[in-house]
Amino acid sequence: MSFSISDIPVDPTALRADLLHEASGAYVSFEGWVRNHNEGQAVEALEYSAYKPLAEKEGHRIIAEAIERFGIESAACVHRIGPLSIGDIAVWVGVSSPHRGAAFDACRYIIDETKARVPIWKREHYQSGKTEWVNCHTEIKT
Amino acid sequence: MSFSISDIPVDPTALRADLLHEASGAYVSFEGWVRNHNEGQAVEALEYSAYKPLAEKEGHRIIAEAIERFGIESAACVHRIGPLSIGDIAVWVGVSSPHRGAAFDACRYIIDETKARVPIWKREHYQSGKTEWVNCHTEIKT
Amino acid sequence: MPDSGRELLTMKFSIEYFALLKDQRGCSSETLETDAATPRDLYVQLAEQYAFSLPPESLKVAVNEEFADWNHSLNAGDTVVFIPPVAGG
Amino acid sequence: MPDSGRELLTMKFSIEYFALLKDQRGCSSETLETDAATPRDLYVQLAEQYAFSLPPESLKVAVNEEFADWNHSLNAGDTVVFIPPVAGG
Repeated sequence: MSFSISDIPVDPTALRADLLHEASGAYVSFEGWVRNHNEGQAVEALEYSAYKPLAEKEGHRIIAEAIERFGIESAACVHRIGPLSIGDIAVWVGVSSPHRGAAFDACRYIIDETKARVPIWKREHYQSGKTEWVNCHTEIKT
Repeated sequence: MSFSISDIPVDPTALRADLLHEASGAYVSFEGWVRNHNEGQAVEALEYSAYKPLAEKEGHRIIAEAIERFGIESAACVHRIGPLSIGDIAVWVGVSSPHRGAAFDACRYIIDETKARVPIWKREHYQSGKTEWVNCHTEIKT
Repeated sequence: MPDSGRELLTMKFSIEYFALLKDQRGCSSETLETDAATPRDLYVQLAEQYAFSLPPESLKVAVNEEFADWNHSLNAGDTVVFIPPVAGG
Repeated sequence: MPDSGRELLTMKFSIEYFALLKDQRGCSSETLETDAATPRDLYVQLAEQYAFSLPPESLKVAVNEEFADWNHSLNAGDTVVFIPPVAGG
């Protein structure tokens, strides 16, 4: 069980190897890739930043909740920070479990909760030259 | 879009690379690993066999259904045949999609339908020395 | 053996065996001539001859590499495969 | 500036800024002495001073590396972080 914030590229092959267990029959992984567009705008690059100590604490809580709730064998999540390019892995989640239903449900829970609760922010750089902190623009009251 | 029956080890890294698309932000994969037990019996090894032409036809239909139904970008599935050992990948499914909900749903659909519909059989070799075609024993009427 | 009173209408079929049926038949494929008109007739004959343990309701059937109905009318030269309960994944 | 009529009860806090708040503040952390008794008081003061565009109801707040209530009673030396809408994944 682990959750980490990483400023180096995510290596799914190595992370997957840590979840191998002889008793587990099912492995589900999720990767969030940097897309070349978002809500109609062409994205050239982006960066993530995090409030690392709280992000890792909240992430550990999410993993613990998933293990408790779905009865999975083990799970891990890594979220990148720093500048990323199109196609880079922004976030990776892996779950191993005796049964596939629990593995799917837990993997989805972890990514959904991570996106909702973990203090990580994304700034997108558009082809137009503009940059924007995602989710912060529409909140402005003027 | 592809479904194949393979008599050589599954390479998730290579298969994943084929699903990378600049427009896709979500990737979900499933792996079924050979477990060291099944329904209380210690499993030493197992083998899969398939009725290959029909298995690949039915598998292609499942992939096409998933693309149609969930609006994903692309998907693939590979199922091993031949002798396998504990920890080997028996089946791999990968899905890429603009959105993660569709990727999870499609991945689960493909593995569920593959297990239910594709003519592939599993013989387990137990530590007791016995072997058994899974799902065939309980069907016997005597 | 099939009822010899109906030997007038016989056809040749290819049959492939998989998994438990292959073990119980002792071979993976054969060609045979029979008066069976449907997959159901054919399975009943073979099950009796080789003591197949799987009841037909636990099987599916494929004709010429496509799933088919048990009451499908067979044609001479068809390849018939009886599909034991699957266990992929 | 804070109301100088309440300057009797001031405390020092460390504040860290992230994302849009860091850009709008122009620095990533600072220590300041203020009469704010709760994170809500503190954000109102800072938002006015630095023209933060995010309303407090869009933020969460953390005190000493744990999520906290907006009405939490601050202690001298606390580290306070205002958390803009997150966008991980």
